[in-house]
Amino acid sequence: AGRDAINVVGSSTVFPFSTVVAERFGKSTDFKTPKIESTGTGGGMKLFCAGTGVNTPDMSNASRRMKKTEFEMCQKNGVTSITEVLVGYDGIVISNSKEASQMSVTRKELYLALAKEVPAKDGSESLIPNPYKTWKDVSPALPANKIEVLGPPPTSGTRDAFVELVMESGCNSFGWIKAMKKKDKNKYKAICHSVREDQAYIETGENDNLIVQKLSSNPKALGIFGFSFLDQNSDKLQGSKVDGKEPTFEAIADGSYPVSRPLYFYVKNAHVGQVPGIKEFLDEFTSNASMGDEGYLTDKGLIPLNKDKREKVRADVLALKPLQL
Amino acid sequence: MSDSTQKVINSLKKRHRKEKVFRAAGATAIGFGFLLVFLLITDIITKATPAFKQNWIAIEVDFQPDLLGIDGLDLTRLPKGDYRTVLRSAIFEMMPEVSGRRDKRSLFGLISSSAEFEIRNHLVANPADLGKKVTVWVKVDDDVDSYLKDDVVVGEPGIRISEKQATWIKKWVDSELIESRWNSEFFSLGDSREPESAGVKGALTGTFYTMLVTLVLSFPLGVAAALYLEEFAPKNRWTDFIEVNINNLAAVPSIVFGLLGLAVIINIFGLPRSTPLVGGIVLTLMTLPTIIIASRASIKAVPPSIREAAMGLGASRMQVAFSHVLPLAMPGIITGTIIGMAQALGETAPLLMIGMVAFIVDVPGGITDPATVMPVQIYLWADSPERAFVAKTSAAILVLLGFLLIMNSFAAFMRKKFEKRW
Amino acid sequence: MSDLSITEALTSDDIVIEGTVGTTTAEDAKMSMRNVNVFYGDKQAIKNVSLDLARNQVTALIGPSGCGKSTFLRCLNRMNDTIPICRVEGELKLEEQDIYAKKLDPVLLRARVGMVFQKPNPFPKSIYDNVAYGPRIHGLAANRAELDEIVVSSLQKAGLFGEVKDRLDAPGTGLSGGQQQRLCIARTIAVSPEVILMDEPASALDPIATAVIEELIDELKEKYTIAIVTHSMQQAARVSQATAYFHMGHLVEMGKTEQIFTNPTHELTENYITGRFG
Amino acid sequence: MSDLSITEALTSDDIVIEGTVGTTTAEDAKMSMRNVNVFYGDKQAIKNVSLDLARNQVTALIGPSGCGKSTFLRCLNRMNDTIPICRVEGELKLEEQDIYAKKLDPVLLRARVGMVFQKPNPFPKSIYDNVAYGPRIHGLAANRAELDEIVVSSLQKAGLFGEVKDRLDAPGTGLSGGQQQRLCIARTIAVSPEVILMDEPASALDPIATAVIEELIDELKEKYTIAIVTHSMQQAARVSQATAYFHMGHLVEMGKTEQIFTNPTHELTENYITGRFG
Amino acid sequence: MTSSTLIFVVLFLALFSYWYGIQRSIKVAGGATQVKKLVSLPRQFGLLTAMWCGLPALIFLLVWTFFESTVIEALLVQSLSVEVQQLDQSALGLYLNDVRLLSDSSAEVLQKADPDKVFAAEKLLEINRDAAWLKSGLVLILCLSCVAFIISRFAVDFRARVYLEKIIMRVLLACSIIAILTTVGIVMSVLFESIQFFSSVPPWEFLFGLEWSPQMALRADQVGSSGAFGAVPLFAGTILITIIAMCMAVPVGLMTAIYLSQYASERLRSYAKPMLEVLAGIPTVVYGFFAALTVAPFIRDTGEALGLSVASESALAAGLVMGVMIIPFVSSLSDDAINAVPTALKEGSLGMGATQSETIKQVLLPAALPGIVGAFLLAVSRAVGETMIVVMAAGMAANLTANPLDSVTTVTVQIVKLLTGDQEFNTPKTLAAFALGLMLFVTTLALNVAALKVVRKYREQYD
Ligand SMILES: Nc1ncnc2c1ncn2[C@@H]1O[C@H](COP(=O)(O)OP(=O)(O)OP(=O)(O)O)[C@@H](O)[C@H]1O
Ligand SMILES: Nc1ncnc2c1ncn2[C@@H]1O[C@H](COP(=O)(O)OP(=O)(O)OP(=O)(O)O)[C@@H](O)[C@H]1O
Ligand SMILES: [Mg+2]
Ligand SMILES: [Mg+2]
Ligand SMILES: O=P([O-])([O-])[O-]
Repeated sequence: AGRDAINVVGSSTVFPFSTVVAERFGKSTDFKTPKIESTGTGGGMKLFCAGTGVNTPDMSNASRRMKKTEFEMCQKNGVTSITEVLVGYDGIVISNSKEASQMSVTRKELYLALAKEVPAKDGSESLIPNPYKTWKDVSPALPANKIEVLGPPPTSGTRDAFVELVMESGCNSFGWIKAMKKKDKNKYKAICHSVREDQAYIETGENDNLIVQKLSSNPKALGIFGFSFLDQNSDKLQGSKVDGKEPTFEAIADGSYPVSRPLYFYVKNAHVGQVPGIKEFLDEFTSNASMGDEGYLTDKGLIPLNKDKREKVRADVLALKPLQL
Repeated sequence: MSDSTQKVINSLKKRHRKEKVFRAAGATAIGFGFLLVFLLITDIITKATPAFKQNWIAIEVDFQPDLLGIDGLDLTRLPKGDYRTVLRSAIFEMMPEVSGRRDKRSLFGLISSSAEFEIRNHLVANPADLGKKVTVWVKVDDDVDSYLKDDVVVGEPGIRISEKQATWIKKWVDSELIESRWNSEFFSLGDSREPESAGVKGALTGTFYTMLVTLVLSFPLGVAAALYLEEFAPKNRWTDFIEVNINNLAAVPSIVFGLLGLAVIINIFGLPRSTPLVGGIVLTLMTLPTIIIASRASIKAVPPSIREAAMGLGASRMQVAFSHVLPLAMPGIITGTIIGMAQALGETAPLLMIGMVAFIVDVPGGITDPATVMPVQIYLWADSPERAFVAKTSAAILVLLGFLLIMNSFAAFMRKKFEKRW
Repeated sequence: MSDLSITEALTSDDIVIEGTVGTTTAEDAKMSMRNVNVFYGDKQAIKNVSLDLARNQVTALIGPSGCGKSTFLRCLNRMNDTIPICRVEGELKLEEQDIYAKKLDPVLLRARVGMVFQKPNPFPKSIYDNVAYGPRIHGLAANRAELDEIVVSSLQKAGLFGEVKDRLDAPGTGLSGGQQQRLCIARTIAVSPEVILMDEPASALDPIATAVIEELIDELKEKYTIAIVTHSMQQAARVSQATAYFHMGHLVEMGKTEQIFTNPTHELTENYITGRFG
Repeated sequence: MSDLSITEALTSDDIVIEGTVGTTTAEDAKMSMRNVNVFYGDKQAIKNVSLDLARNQVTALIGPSGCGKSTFLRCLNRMNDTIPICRVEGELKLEEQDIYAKKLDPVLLRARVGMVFQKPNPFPKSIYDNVAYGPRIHGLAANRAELDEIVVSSLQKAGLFGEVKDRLDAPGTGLSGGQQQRLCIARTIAVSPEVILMDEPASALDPIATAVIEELIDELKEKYTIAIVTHSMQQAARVSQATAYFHMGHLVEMGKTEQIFTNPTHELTENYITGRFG
Repeated sequence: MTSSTLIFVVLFLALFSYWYGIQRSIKVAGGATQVKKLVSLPRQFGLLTAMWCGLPALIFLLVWTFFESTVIEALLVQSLSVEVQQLDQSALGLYLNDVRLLSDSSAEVLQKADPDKVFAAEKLLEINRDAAWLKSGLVLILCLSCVAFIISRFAVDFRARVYLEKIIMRVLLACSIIAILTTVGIVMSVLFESIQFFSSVPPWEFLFGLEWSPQMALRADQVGSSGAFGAVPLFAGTILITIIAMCMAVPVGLMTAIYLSQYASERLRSYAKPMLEVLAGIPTVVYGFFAALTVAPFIRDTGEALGLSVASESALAAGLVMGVMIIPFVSSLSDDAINAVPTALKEGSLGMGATQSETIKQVLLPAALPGIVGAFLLAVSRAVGETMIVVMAAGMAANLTANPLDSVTTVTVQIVKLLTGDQEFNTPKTLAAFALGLMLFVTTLALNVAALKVVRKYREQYD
């Protein structure tokens, strides 16, 4: 028999949301419940862009926008028409155990604490290997704890978002580096996006729950992960203030908390109408009941789009408007 | 007393001390092993117990055709009704004092999101209830469930039940609308994103099929290969080389087998991704060395005199191998199989590569249906944000261990049968 | 310690043994061996031995411990194949058939040339199954009743039946030493091979059991050809028609049993025979 | 088949054996056993046997195969402990010491009461290590030279040294049957036990080697107490001072060897002795 | 008939042929009383017939199943419109998938569907039906003709056993070849990718470099790390963790085996062994959590209480937990090996007045050496190749240290890290995973060769 269920691959961050939709979709329609694999955003994109056909996935979840390179790879492999679905937002939180005191950091401090190379302390326009051992070294206001941050590896979309939103903006607080962006983009990126490789930043696989649990057993460490994990574990963990803002549902939704990123998924238009149920699945996903302000996805920690945006997304998606990058 | 007896006596004290120490070391080792098993299992059991109970709530549902959007005649439309609205109105009717959008929303949040499907199933099963008002039991939300299970103080940070919700729940409990039941659905449902509706049936079935494929492939293959290499193959550099290589295979990180599975079994042979068939084949590759190594060792241990005796009677090498060597080597072969299968049963890494780390709700019906297996299910649940999955994870581990125990005790029974000392 | 020096004299290297005294050929040879050399690794255990086993006759192989009797016997049904370091050279024939020929099936050979080993090696199976094993694989019994009959009669012939008749399904490894030895004899005769090689079949047996076995051998030789290794001169004298005396891998003397025992030609044989104690 | 019926008569159940003829006690008993019963599961292998082993004397245990000689012998140094289904009852003493007493140390017992098993069981080690094993574990040699000496002299006494002197580090399992048997004897005497139990020590030996062993036994009895199981009446007559005749688990008759062989009292003993062949 | 029913039919036929072969052979012999005339046993005739009946048919089925879908697809496409034929590969695949789904669906759905596709679906059903008939027919004919052929050769002196054994031998050989091919396959694939890797990273840098930082950019617009591929720290880490694991597993496992096989009562043994084997089957994810969340913090806190500086992801924690997992590998396999040593040897030693432990140490263990070394190797291999535990509990950063309290990373962790999220083998980053795999392979190869030598040298062949 042929393939009768939708196949989805991609981000582990979007996985919890897309599975909820899939489950309801399976229960409330005659279609089979879609099969959703958690491969990480990058891995998902590779599978997704490998071509069209029954053996390739129909959709790919992503915790960041599709990159131009990926888009080109898709085009090259015959995945020419892609629909992009913006699902909502996810806050990235920096949190620690409740046993420790709540941290309040700025993005600049985070950059200084985690970058591989940082501007020299004397203020000259040169870079030195990151000398900071404790938070106090970074800023006297911070505690004298060893810098120990558990975070995602480069394969993860969370890492990409963190690097762009936190590190880069922290980087930009140094004028001379910011100025470099125009002159030598690659060098700029190398400075701002490189995370230190000594013990201070500990890559902890793609397993956010493990980070959560490691944090509760190690009060001195900080962890980087999606808001929903903090939401579910608020008895054990607390989010650090970033630039003075607490990571709350509201703060992320209204954009005042600075570190949040959009979540997407991508659909292969060539499969619509061939693999049964794709249209209906899109309909369900973008419906008010799921993505809306009070939709069931918000129960799972998704920060919803505002109404106008949502309606526009829904209209575009149902029309299968091809993505242009 | 002779001279040497005296010497023996002189040496005895020390030797007996050594003997005692040695024996005690053995007892300690085994005690330590037991302790570990005991600790691990009690830890898992304590964590798992909440998962075996589930709170249900009785709701008076009014199946009005117009609310459902069904006209009473076409029963085939029953499953398509708007049960969410019906459910909402039933709950709000139950708690007339709740008003305001926010409060209503948080009230509705106390019921499992699977409830609307439960009442739908009820109506589909009892079409006669259309238009009537009946009591239907539905599950409460996982947050409520954990709130009811752990006695915690509302208002404490992290308790995901607000004080208002707590008073509503208290009202339900007081009026005995809530009932804690044995969570049989844990064994009869597939995966779900709602902890209260998540079950292990899908993963367990997947594990069963995967293990079946693994056993059916790896046991005969492994034993046959071991038998051939040990009893029939000429003993030369080549066989040495092969032996060393097979031994070596045991050290290949399991994820590499996953890669091979991906590259060869899925990409070249085109077998379907995420299926027990592919999973079983990949795990076979992983188990095979274990079985071969153990089998070869125990075939080697069969004393040559037994072989000679049989050969002297005119038994062919094949007959010697099958009627003497194999039965005598069987305990060791079974041990290898037990260990190899146990390892396969608990393995996750190679399955990551072949798409078995997936959200699959439907219970697989065969070896070519998409499926996950228990360790993957455990892995996925362990990585879910919902707190209630912690208990589910442990419960799933327990189920897996149960599966393992059943599998092992059968094998251990077989091993016992073959065991002989001579 | 006079006898110690005898042994040492017998085993020391400076005795040169050349050729064989007496006749090694038989008129009606069932098996005939020519220039057999056997090596365990570098060590040569059989040195250029030639002898015939005459049809329907019992040939006794005698000689001091370690002289190569077992080794020679094991060549005759290619049991030495199982010892990796063992190498056999020479011409060995069973009724004109080269038994070391490539195309020869050792399985068939062993079914025709049965063997009772020096150390009793019962299978870790029941007594019944031990004896029934051969007949089963060779299909000697058409049905269970026939098989039962073979088992019972073999056990009876080996003089074991009386002792084990009520525990035929007890393990063969739980028998006494002598019982195990008789079990192995029963097991071998159950397949009625054409040639029977017996390596000290009565070493663990009491006189009465020995008598039973000797009588069995006597009876068997009517139909079969038999080679027997024994340390008992009396036994050799009683059961065999021809005797071969081995010494340090050499076949020193061979001839009619009477002649060997009454009138040995070679000095070594005479020393061995007359120094008799058994 | 007249002899077959003899065996069957001997093993059939309707012969009733009551008590023991002759004396089972010795004036100067090194070991004394009273009312010993041994069971393998339900099967009784030794029935109410009482006998003494006199100091510095060789006691021969004779009797038909399967009558319980090995079983009885194995009781004397508690080797039967290793057989799970085996149960020993009765009073067994080594110099007034109950050898089945809880507090008795079987290790010391076995060092004092050594054993040569019926089936040669060399360790899969070198010949040297086989013999050195006992002295090593018991710490009998102070240094390597002493150990070498023990090994060489034990091998010499067992009449094996000449044959193996140039391959002391070859594996003991690669020896011929008779060589293995002598190796096991050498291994046992290397620890100089006070009592030596020998279960058919010469069954696989040629007359000359047998003579060496018998001479050894004769020599050993000067210092040690010896029990020997044998199937050869001649051997029993030659080496032993006392003889015990076992039959189907019963001790039928015991007495001075001369008396037993010349003038047995019990009919069964007489049947056995006179039906002699060995 | 579907393939699975067909398999059952073939198996049933084989069973029947077994019986039939026996009957025929008896007949050939001239009746039940004459069977002794046969050179081989009736049972062997039966088995031979069954093999001839079953094996070719099953092989045929396997081949058929392998090619079926491709052939059917080709046939189907031929009968469809030109437009469809001209679709490209993947579009055609999707089109056919839909057709396939249609062919399974109800009339109601068909009514609404595209008539071209409905036509195709009907065509497909037809082809499928024909194929099923053809397949069943061919299989049955194959069974029958093979049986007929082999039966026709039956004679009194037909050496059924020899033929049977030849077939079994081939089957055994085939099985070993599969096992060997897997090995070769894995070695080859690892080797090829490694060669590719070494063409961009010099081997000496990989082998002797002290810095490991392979997370190069995944895409052109990403910034990764420097791309240093010095694998020494990884091997040091792997060795450290393996040693810790073995320090845990070998004493406990071996002593357990000894206790179970020599001291424990039969009853204890029959319970304890399967009980401990549970340890091998606990999902490694669970061990991973246990190591990361229970053992590691415990070690860190204890260490800190003692004034030691302990990393949160200490090698000790991962190693110990891994050791627990492999205990049964050592204990169960060694137990079997010790148990296989004949009692006569044990008696020989005890009879000399050796204590139980002396007997064990000096007689039983050396005699059981090959089995024990095998168990030991398997355990090491498992420790070296284990992934999940170290991914969760060991560090990710490549430290070069011998301090078990420090954090180290292992080869497997890095392999996982290199491969997740990116499975295209074209960058040094992903290829490095294979080079690591190869190195792992070479190291354990050396270990195995050494072990083989040791066993050869010290092996004590008992009898
Ligand atoms: N391990 C055992 N399990 C069960 N029965 C046994 C076992 N060992 C011996 N027997 C039985 O006990 C009886 C006495 O055996 P034992 O070995 O003592 O005889 P034996 O006098 O030494 O005979 P032989 O001269 O043949 O060695 C025999 O019937 C034998 O079958
Ligand atoms: N497997 C073996 N490996 C090496 N040497 C061996 C092996 N088997 C026997 N030998 C040696 O070969 C020689 C002849 O041994 P064989 O067993 O034929 O002697 P035998 O005449 O049967 O002696 P016995 O009467 O003691 O049984 C002996 O020196 C023996 O040590
Ligand atoms: Mg011999
Ligand atoms: Mg005995
Ligand atoms: O799985 P990710 O969302 O982190 O790519």
